[in-house]
Amino acid sequence: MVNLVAKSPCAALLPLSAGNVTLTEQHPDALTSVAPFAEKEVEVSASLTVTHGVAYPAVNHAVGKDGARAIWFGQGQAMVMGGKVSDDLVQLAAVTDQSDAWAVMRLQGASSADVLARLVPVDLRSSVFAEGDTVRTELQHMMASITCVGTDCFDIMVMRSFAKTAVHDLHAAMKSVAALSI
Amino acid sequence: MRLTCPLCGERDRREFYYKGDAIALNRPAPDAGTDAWDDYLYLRDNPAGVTKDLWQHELGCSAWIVVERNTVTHEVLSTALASDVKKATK
Amino acid sequence: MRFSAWQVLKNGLTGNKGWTPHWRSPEPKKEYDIIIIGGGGHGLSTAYHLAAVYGNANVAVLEKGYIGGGNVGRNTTIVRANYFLDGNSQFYSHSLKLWEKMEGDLNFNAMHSQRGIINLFHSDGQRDAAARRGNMMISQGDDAILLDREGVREQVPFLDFEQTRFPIYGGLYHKRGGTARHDAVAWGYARGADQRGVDIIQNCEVTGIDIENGAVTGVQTTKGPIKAKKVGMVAAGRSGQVAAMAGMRLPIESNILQAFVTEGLKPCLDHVVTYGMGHFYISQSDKGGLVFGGDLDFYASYASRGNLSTAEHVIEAGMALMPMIGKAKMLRSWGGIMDMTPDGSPIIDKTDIDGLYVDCGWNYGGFKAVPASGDCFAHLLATGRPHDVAKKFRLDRFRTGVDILDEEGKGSQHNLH
Amino acid sequence: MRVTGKGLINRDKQISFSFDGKSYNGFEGDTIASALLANDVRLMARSFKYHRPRGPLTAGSEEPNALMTLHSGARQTPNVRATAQEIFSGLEVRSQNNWPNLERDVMSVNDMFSNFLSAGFYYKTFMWPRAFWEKLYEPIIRRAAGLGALSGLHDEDMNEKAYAFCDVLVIGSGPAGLMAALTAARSGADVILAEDDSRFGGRLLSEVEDVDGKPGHLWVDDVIAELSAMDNVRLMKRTSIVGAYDQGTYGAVERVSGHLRGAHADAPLEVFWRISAKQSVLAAGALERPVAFPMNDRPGIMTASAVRSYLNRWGVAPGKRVAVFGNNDDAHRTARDLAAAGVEVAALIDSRPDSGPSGDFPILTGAEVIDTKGRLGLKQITVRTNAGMQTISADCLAMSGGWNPSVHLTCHMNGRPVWDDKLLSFVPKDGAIPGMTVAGAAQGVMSTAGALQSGLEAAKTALAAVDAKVADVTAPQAEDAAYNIAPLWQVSGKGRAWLDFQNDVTTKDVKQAAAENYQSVEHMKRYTTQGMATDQGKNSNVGALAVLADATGRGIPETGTTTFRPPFTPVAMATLGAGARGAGFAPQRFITSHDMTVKAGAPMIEAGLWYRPSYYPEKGELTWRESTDREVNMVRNHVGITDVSTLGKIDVQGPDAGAFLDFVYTNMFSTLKVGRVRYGLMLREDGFVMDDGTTARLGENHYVMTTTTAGAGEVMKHLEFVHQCLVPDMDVQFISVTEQWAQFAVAGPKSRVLLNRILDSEIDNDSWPFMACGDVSMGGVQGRLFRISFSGEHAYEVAIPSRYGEALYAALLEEAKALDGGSYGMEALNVLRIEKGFITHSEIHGRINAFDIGMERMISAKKDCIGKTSAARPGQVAQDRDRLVGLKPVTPSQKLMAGAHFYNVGAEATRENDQGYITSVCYSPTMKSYLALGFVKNGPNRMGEKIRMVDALRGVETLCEICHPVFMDQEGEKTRG
Repeated sequence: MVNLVAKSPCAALLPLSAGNVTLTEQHPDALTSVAPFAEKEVEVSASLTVTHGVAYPAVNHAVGKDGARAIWFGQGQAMVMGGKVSDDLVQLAAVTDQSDAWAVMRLQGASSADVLARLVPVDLRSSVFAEGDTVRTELQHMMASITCVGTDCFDIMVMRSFAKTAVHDLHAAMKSVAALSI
Repeated sequence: MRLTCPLCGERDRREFYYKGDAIALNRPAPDAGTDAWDDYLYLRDNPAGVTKDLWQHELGCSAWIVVERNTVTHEVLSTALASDVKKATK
Repeated sequence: MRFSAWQVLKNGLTGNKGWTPHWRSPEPKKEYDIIIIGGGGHGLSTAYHLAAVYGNANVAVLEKGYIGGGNVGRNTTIVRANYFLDGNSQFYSHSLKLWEKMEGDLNFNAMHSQRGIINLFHSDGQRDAAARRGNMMISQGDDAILLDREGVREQVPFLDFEQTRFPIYGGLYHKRGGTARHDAVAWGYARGADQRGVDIIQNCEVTGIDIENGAVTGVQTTKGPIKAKKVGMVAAGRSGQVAAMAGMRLPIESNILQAFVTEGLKPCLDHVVTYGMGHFYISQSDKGGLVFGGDLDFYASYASRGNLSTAEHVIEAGMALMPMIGKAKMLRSWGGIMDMTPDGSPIIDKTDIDGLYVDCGWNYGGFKAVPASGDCFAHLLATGRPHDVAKKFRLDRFRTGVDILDEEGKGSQHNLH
Repeated sequence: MRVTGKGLINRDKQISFSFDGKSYNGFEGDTIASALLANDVRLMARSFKYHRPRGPLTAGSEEPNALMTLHSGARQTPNVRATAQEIFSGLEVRSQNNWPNLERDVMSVNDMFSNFLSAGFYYKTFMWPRAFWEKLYEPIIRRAAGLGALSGLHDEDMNEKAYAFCDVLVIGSGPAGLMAALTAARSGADVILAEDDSRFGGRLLSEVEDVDGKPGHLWVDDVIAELSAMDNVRLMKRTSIVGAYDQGTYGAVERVSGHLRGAHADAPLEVFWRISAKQSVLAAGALERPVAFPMNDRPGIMTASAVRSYLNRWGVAPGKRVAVFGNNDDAHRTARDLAAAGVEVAALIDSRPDSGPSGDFPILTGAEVIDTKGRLGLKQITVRTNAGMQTISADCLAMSGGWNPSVHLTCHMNGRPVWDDKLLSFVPKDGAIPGMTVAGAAQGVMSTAGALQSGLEAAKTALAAVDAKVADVTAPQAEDAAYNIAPLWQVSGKGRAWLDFQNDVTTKDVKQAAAENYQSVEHMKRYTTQGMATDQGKNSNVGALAVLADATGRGIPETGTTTFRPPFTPVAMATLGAGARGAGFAPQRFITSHDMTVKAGAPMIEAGLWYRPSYYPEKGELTWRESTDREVNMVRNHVGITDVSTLGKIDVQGPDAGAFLDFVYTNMFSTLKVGRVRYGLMLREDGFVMDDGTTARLGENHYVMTTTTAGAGEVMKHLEFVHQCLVPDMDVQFISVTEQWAQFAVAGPKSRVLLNRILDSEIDNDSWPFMACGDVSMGGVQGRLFRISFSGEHAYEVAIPSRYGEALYAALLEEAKALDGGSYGMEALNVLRIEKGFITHSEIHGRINAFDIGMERMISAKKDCIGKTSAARPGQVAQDRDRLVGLKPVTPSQKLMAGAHFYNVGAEATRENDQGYITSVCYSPTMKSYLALGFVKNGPNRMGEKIRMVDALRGVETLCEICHPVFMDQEGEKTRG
């Protein structure tokens, strides 16, 4: 039998740090896109509560914690991070394995919002974007999902093939913010 | 320019894709005839003033949005999900 | 007054007190043979050609503001004949030939400068498309040279050949392409038309088009009604509003195209360079400013001003291609209102209303067309028949699907160009 | 000359810099201009057209004269305002637009011929003979044009962009701005205070006056200290707000390290900010205008406010004997400040007849300056008084023509300012920028007390708009003098009177333009170049307008005004284009096999944002053709693998998935059996082909669609449009799975053999016939297998979750090599598909419909679909359209060229005779011939006909035969085998 070795999207790229900010790769057990079929959102939510202990997230919100989190991921779509969803969910929603489709990075540190302000056209300062808030937006022309998962702590998702560019851009912003705070 | 996505809230224009006049919602029947299709696809009121057009929050939630706005002042009067607008016109 | 070095010398010696108006400011007559709605480049060129070529000077140009205040005075001044489709190719070829003799005809120096245009390409596929275009240009009798990467480097060595995101494979070099002083084109045609008897009436807005029994009889204006046997609508950017006065809808949406200029700099760029991957084109004016532009703002607008994200994108493309311009400072930006047609090509045609004609839909390419558009529209107005080189610019081509002129291959739906 | 005891500079920190190779000293806080003036250097530049000697006119970023070049090599920066650039140790500054040097500039000969270079002279000459324009006249004109020079080298400095958000953006930090910021901040609003200057305070830094009982600049320090301690305030100095855009978007340039020596290597030179503000307060102050009197342009002549700035802020007397000329009370204030500082005031010349005594210096009322002398710097002025002429020696003249409120930003959204007859200037139109309130001098409020109060009120307006409670704030005590001004637009006399100093536009030019009927203000501007210099007319437009109004017998309001457009102050291209150098222009996308492929030596080529291998050179192969031929033969005879992960893959799920696909594809998908794949053609609504690809049915309600690499984004958008806007009731969902799966084509007669060495359970032709699909397992990992072919060979595409992409590629490659196979690149892929007549975006290039590519029968008659109606328009089904054919040279070794056109044999190669063109060419090692796909008029009905291919660009002409586009295995036996 052929032996296939897995490689994560940011392998050999992360971790990095500059100033008070660090960038690391996250390795959730699974990423599952759940897009409820017509009028099935309540039932989908019930199913997720059973498997992941989280409800289907409201618009612009993420629920849960590391290990089991459901992130609103756009119109009619949630990204479930963590273990596998129920097999029965396919009756209620378009269920798509996205475990390999996204690079998940964590940006953490006092100046992390300043770093993101160089790349993201949305206000992510803690006064307006707190734990449990999420946005679909762009990160330097790349589609991104950004979730606040704690104080000065963000999970950033870009599509896997963009990982190298995203890491490069984030690192450049981290270095510049660090240089300016000297 | 900033547009308010009914889902994501106010966002910079750079996140949106523009399609054009919201007449695009009103696709004629295949047998509606040449005039109807010419009106639908090509001829435009092109108003200098309030218009409704279609945008997609491409780099956001992917929702298609009907934007009511003024082409002279760029004032945005309202936004709504295109799917809601379409369902309501049926 | 005929302009010459002698006149400049004579007036210089006498305190420049002898200069006279370049055109009159007459009150409108009660009636004209032909009324041109719109005193932009195309309208003035039409009037000039009617008087100078087609023998009809009983013509008025009605301009709601000041002449040349629209797109002819707000563009990146590029003049070229490098089209690929049958229908466009012969028209722009004709236009370039008219450019080449314009200054002599008009006795007005529009500073038409054939400094050469290089259209860069960035892949094998783009090279093939460029070759297809270049071969068409040659078969039309125009000039084209296919440069490889080193050929491009010889002409414009300061481009980023090493690191740029989309490498330069080569370029299509059109030596007779170039630039001109945009305002001077409007003024030159205005002066030429005026000298031949055309009335140019500024601050005269058309408020209505009079139609009786399916035929045009004149127009209503802020200076009163004026009768006319024929009316030509040449109001790029406002074509839809003017046509609406005649109860017509056009296949046009108005979009903003921004243009930019930097502070004056010593000569550093001899050609016009266009960067397809980045939607960016640039040249240096005789005053020293780098004049550049990019893609549309991409939404219906009459605001004559641009969007910041588009401006940023244009300049990012410039920096990607030509990093030597980094220390130049952008001085001014402005936005013109473009008549955008579904296929990106213009319309010169009669309408369903007798005596009412339309010249519109120049998209973002109207400047270079000013001479031929005027000639062809004048031909149509004077004879009722389309000029040979403008036969395919039909108003009903989207309806019939015949000779759709999608030069860029982006489609023939609105907002794809 | 430095004045002891004056100025806000740090006299403890001396800084040495050089100007035109000569070393000078200044202090921390100096600009180049203040430091040079302190060293008694007045001559700093030459004007644009006449190369007139010039010194600074102003003390701010609006400076039209004192433009200089900083640095050398790649950092060379032209057109830097000496009046705004801070000095730092080692700064290297050069004058520009002169030769051989600033003092003796040969081009100043233009000045002697100025009568022949009047407004618009170039439109009237240089036309004969025609060919001389490009060859002679234009090069001369061009060489003379421009101010500074670029280095011609790549700009390697780092710049950056960023976003900021606030409730209230305060623009300007003079009394009005500070008061507005303080009020908003104390009220709890989220505030950004942006100041163009290197120091907060605006005119309070340049005037001698008290605020709240203490010197103005100390009050500024107190306010800034309070603001900087607040979390809800962001202070941004050295930050110019350069543009006002829709919905409260502002562009801003922050100068981060250009004033520093040895800034941190990671620190950007400048940051371009996009600020989104719910409300803004424009407190940008006002600019003093010069007076158009004869010979008003000599070094040493500057605005009175500039003289006070140099004196009070920088402790510099711009002359030893200073005269002051004005039409308003600021002239008096200037003379008083100078006298109080111990600078000799030669005379105060007030154009008003009735202004009283002012201080201990001579005052001439009802008087005007009508001439000046001094070739490289002012030496003497001539004054016309009621009593007659008087010459006065002076080396500096402060002129005050009144103040122009800084309305510029209010014009950025087409708002035209309105004329105020009392202020004799334009003031902003109310509501010109939605959400912006104008305060202080920018609104025409000229006293300090008035500005403070106005700033407070503006903040209240802004706070009310964002529903914030207003804290109890009162404006401090300050100067509250009335602003007295009398009209003085031009002074008659013999010499030229400059309006636009940089562009050398004089009152005569404006009058001449009017005489030539360039009477619209826009015509005058464009004809004379008035207001088109680097200050965008900030210093000159109002004066020029007044002169034009006078020349045309109209009032100023009737004459109108030109508008100000973004940017407020010129912005470096590198700043606006920050981040776009090199790879930064667009994100890069990498396939999982990228690293291995690069290691194998394959040149990578761009495919949209992706990179794909071109070919895999092996030892001894000298050209890409050799490698490609080998790879083609390898696939045809053995097996090849290539990464096809870049193709778009879209998961389509839901009860209506089949019906939806029927609507977006021309052909039927609801009838496709589970476990089967079908080729689909997708049209735009205009009837032209948008994209093509295969779609597999994985389950009853589950399909996966493939798109071309280039079309992936567009197709996704299209599906979402069709669903949300046309058929929202259809219960269907789309998710891109392009990134989830790494996918590899395995093609060639040995493809199944190879796969069976990888798959956990073997497949055969029965279990996996042509166009079958389904799940497979590889090394215990679940993947997908599709039996499809883009090469005409027995072939598959195998997909695996991306984390295993590289590993699977390595495994496939190893097994392929064992079977005499290997990797093949895009070049070989292209040959394989041309031999088989498969189309790509080279063929479906946007102008092509289904009929043109012979696929009209794929438009199902049984149902409606997007584009169906348009595709049936009469012009779209005409026989003589350019239609897809194959082409082969009559002599196989003769070259075909992509981009060549066709002409009938015997016909001339002219546009009128054009018969079509080639879209794709390859050399086929299989057929031992060049092959091409192309479009020929009525092509399918001309099979076997000979036709001339002409590539005039590259001088190639080949006689071809029109043939079927499928060159080999038309029955598809190999594919099915």
